[in-house]
Amino acid sequence: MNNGPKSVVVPFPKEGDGQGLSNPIDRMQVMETVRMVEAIIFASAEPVSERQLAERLPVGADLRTALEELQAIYARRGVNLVRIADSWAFRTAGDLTYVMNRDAVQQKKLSRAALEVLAIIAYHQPVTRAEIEDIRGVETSKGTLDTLLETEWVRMRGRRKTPGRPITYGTTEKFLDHFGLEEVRDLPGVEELKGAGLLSTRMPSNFSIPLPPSDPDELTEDEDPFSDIDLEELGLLTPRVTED
Amino acid sequence: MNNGPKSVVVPFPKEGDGQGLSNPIDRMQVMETVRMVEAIIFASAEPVSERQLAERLPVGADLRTALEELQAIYARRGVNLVRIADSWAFRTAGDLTYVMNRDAVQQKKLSRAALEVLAIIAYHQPVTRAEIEDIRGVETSKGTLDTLLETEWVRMRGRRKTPGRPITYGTTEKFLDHFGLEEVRDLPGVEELKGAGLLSTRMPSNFSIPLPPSDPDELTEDEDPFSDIDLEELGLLTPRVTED
Amino acid sequence: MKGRQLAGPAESRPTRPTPFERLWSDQDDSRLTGDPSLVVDVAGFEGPLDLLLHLARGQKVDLSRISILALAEQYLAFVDKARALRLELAADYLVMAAWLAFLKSKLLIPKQPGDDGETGEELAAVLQFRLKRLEAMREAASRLVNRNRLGREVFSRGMPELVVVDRRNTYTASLYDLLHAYATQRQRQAASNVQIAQRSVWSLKEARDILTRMVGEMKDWTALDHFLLRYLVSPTERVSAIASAFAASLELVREGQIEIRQDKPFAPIYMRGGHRTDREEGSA
Repeated sequence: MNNGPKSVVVPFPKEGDGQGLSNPIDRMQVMETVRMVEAIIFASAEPVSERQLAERLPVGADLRTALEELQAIYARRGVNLVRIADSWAFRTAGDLTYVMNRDAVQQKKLSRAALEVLAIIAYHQPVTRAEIEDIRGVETSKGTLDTLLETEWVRMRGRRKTPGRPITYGTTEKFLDHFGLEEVRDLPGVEELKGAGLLSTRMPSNFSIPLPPSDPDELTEDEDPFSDIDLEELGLLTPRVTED
Repeated sequence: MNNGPKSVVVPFPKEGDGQGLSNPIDRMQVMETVRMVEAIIFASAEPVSERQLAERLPVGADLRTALEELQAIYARRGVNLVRIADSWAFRTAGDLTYVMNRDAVQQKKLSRAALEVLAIIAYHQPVTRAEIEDIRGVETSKGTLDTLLETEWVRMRGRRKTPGRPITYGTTEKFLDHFGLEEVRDLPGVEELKGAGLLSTRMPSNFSIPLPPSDPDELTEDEDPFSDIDLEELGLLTPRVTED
Repeated sequence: MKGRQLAGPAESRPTRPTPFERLWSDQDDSRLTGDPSLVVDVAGFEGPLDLLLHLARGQKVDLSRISILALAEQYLAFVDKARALRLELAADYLVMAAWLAFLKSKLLIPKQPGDDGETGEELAAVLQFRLKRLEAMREAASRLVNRNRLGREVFSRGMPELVVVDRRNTYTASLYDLLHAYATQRQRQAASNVQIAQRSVWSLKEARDILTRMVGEMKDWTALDHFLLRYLVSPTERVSAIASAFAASLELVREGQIEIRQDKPFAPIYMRGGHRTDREEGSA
């Protein structure tokens, strides 16, 4: 998303001059569609889907052009037109936070665990609960997924087509809206993480194997040599038959 | 306020040109104030008074000029800035209300009882009213079932082949559509409900939930299809269009 | 991200003081002191991997250059200390201890001829991968919450004039609402005969989960029960644990998730992950 540079004022664009529509009648029609789209989206606090918009416009109206036009008009304004998946909404500009924070409503704070699970679901979706647990190395406590489902940032997407058909989780449009993302692909750093193989369930074959220490036979400071008992306990000697 | 004649398009004003501010620095400051005022009014849950606006703006900001400018910018738009007594708010342009009012339906939330019954129908279908009551332990009002039928998420399937031939209920395609399910079997099972924290992990061992049928459209062995007389009595046939 | 106010493995009871606090130096917020005797507050961790990640950061090098062996030993030392203090560690921590003990043995013993399994280095790489992945997710989470968020930094229309709705849906309800309603009422009805779960035996499911988690990591024959028993089970639970683990392993074999092997009656049972490639039977 483009939050715009802080406090730099750029003159508002001159509303679609030179958009290549030389015919003044066409131009007027586009501008009238722009007004309608503007009115509908502005009236709603929730994002309005393109399908809903199309249903409300006169037959033959060019929704796509109108949306582009409108987004350009509002690009440097105090209010911006943002896309959220297939929907559109007006949101206050990101650089005006300091005048706006008085409006901030106290929100339920997510626990560290819930946040971590949310990130895993967002970056790895569709993801099963078992996969989440594998990544975190710990059982997901009761209530964590529950809380996320309740925020409606996370939803059950469907079932994985593997034995047992486990349920898969993913994020919602509300998630995108809340975090100011157009789509899941815009998650911060997602490309780098994918490139580094860190979004896969199994270790990718090209993942670098650590270099052995320079002298592997030398014990480090915090190591003690093994005693025979250690070796036995570690199962390095064949297990004893008699138990203690 | 000037709403202009219906459907006549007038080009948007060129945003405060010739307002007598020749100094570009002043001009930039005014435009930044305009952005702030725009965002504050947009986000406010009620009309914002000039005093409230002044309080939130940086010291020295020229509120009056900013408001005039903003009003001019929005004068011919799909949304107008209007003054109500001493306060300011955005409103849909008067000539566009027809776009808005068309099928502006009041969206209703399902009651808890309705949700409970709907959930039971989804999991236990085909299920009769008596069976629903047995599971819930409370009587289900006629109104609740009527509401569910009105949502078109629930339908009457047929009649159970038992004394009294009670009506069986099931879910519809629209149900799947609304809740983002591919099939009824995608509803989570006991373990998955537990995993998501929706069900206590300490349920009695004999606790189970049914696996919904793979093809909910097909009648089960103990169901009869509706007869013509049934259909008529249940009002499922709209005033008889004598066919055959 | 802000401090770790939540209890780790048992986060459902965040406020209850846990016995782990005895491992906790009362110095302020830092959970790990410079003291090599390892003073850690487990209650602040989200499981063993999180603890490992924290220990790894203590080595003050990039994760790709970390000494996995030193890390394993630090962890095992911690577990031993907890056990010496007779503290109850959650099963997850013990499973990790068992696995690290196994890893340590692989790293220290030169590869035997005929051992076609992974080398200690390969296993270490797996652990490293998991640590990196967890760290990446943690960073992603913090980048996510630090974005401009709706209702905090960015706002929607405060005075909406209408709800644009689908003509087709006059009613709203989410899948969550639906499932919540279902689970709540079924639970209410079942409430009369809820039993308190007993933890003195390993359930089949528990054993299964633990085995899946461990075996998933290794591809060569391993006498896992040896490590499991050492770290996971008190003498009184031994029989039950062996029985459950064995039953669970049979189930996993049937599903093709693992393979098991026993050379002669009463000999140790070896297991390995079942997603076999073109590998032949091991000739140990």
